[in-house]
Amino acid sequence: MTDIERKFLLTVPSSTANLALIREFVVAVGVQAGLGDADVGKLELAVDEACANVMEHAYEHDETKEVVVRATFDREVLHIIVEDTGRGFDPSRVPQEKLDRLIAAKQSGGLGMRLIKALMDEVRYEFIPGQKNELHMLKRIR
Amino acid sequence: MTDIERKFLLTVPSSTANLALIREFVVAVGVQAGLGDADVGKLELAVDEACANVMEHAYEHDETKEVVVRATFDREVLHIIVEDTGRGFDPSRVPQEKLDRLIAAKQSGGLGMRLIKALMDEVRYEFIPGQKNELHMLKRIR
Amino acid sequence: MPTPFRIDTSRIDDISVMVLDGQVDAHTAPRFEEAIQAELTAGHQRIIADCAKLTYISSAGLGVFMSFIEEIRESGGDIKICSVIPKVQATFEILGFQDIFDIVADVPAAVQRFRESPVKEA
Amino acid sequence: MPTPFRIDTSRIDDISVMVLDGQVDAHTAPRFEEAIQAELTAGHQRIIADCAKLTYISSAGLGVFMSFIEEIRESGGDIKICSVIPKVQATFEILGFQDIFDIVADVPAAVQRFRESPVKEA
Ligand SMILES: Nc1ncnc2c1ncn2[C@@H]1O[C@H](COP(=O)(O)OP(=O)(O)O)[C@@H](O)[C@H]1O
Ligand SMILES: Nc1ncnc2c1ncn2[C@@H]1O[C@H](COP(=O)(O)OP(=O)(O)O)[C@@H](O)[C@H]1O
Repeated sequence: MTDIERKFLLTVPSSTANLALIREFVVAVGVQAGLGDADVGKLELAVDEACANVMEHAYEHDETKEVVVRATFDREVLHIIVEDTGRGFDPSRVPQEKLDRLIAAKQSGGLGMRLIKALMDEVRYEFIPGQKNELHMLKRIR
Repeated sequence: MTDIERKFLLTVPSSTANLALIREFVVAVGVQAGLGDADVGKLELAVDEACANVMEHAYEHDETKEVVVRATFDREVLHIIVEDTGRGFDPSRVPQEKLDRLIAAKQSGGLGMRLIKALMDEVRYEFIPGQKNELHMLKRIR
Repeated sequence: MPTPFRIDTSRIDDISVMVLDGQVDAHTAPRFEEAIQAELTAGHQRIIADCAKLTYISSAGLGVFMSFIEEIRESGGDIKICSVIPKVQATFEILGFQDIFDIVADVPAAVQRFRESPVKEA
Repeated sequence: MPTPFRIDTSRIDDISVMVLDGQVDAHTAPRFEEAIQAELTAGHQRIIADCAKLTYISSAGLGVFMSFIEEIRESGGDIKICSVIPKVQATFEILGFQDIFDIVADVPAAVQRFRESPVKEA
């Protein structure tokens, strides 16, 4: 592998039917980037969670909208951006309840953002009002 | 499925290592479009051939270049466009030798374009000099 | 392709054994939810989730386990999870599922667990 | 993922049996080509391509069969193709492969064919 940056892009309609394809896409990119099996699995789950959130929360299952996943890597780091043009949100205000509290409150949600943070090495959300929102996720290679 | 057009886009570096991902992409789109197994197989092969040609002939294995595959479908038709920004070519000048002639001439090439035409319902090549080249392929659904 | 997923439910005595086959994501989790709901509606509160063929689970699937567990335990039943492949186990562990759920080696162990401790002890 | 593909070559008497496993596309065809070349270099002109596990082939792989067949037949050998799955068979048929190549049911049939007609008759 040379030091040139590799770029991949996938755009699909905002339907959960496309999550399997999104996972195949990031797995293919992760393997090519040189991630080990465990890290490929983490990447797969984090990107799935990010895209499922866009479909559910940003677009509220409006299948005419599009989910955009960008991936670039060089020797050192794999960078994923999940883009949406929905209403945006403030991730710092998403409560991080403990599992037993969630269960007691009969809430099943709130796991996605927690997983993403636990799975990736860096996570950053850019909210560009009226334009687009980007969830940036980094995974270091080795 | 509603009558709204569904749009999918995949961009990958021009490396044959990405052909497997391209095939997974078109297979996923074909299944969602409602194609039967045999037609999904035809689509998979036609798009693989088109992209392999771009990698080999348009970009001569320059992995810094990008191959773009666009797919849209409605109820009736699946439309695939494979884009490159390479030198372009005149498909009418690609000789269509019979298999035994090719073998006698010790040529293994020239099969890709023939397969694409046999596999898809309509094939059209747009050469836009200095800008981009597009191979349009149509598959009717049922 | 739409996510490949199927559930087959069978019974060992009064225990429902649900074989999860394929991937549970936001697309297929509703089918998993319906399958558990169907067991509860039929009065079956003892459920084994056989995960030997479960190759992937996202938070949508984890949320299904979580949303039912209280109700099931309150009525004296439980969900025992078994035969988890390492990849899925890794996901369970990130969220601390092993503190909440009884996760055991295989179906016989899960049956045994129902005999010995019907509800997971804290 | 890079295309999954492997070849295992074994021998039945003087016949090389090449098991093609996975997908042959422009990425993996060079490995297929090298494997055939290695047999020829070692003096083995009788080759069975066992396609039972070949799930996909594109023109790059078809071209490998075509580029060697003349040379092999001129030296008294042949490539017999066997155990082709319907999807791959469909690709062969579009190009008329069955007119050029001996395509038979399975490895025993391919061995038998080498005994009866070492080179395909026109
Ligand atoms: N892309 C997004 N656009 C808008 N809101 C979002 C987005 N992603 C997450 N959120 C908000 O953050 C909350 C927490 O998300 P998450 O942790 O994934 O749990 P869940 O999706 O199960 O609610 C969501 O309920 C939603 O309000
Ligand atoms: N995207 C492309 N850009 C430039 N030339 C192309 C392209 N696709 C095909 N060609 C030309 O058409 C010829 C025939 O292509 P094809 O039938 O696929 O056979 P092969 O690729 O084996 O030569 C190629 O050799 C090449 O000269």
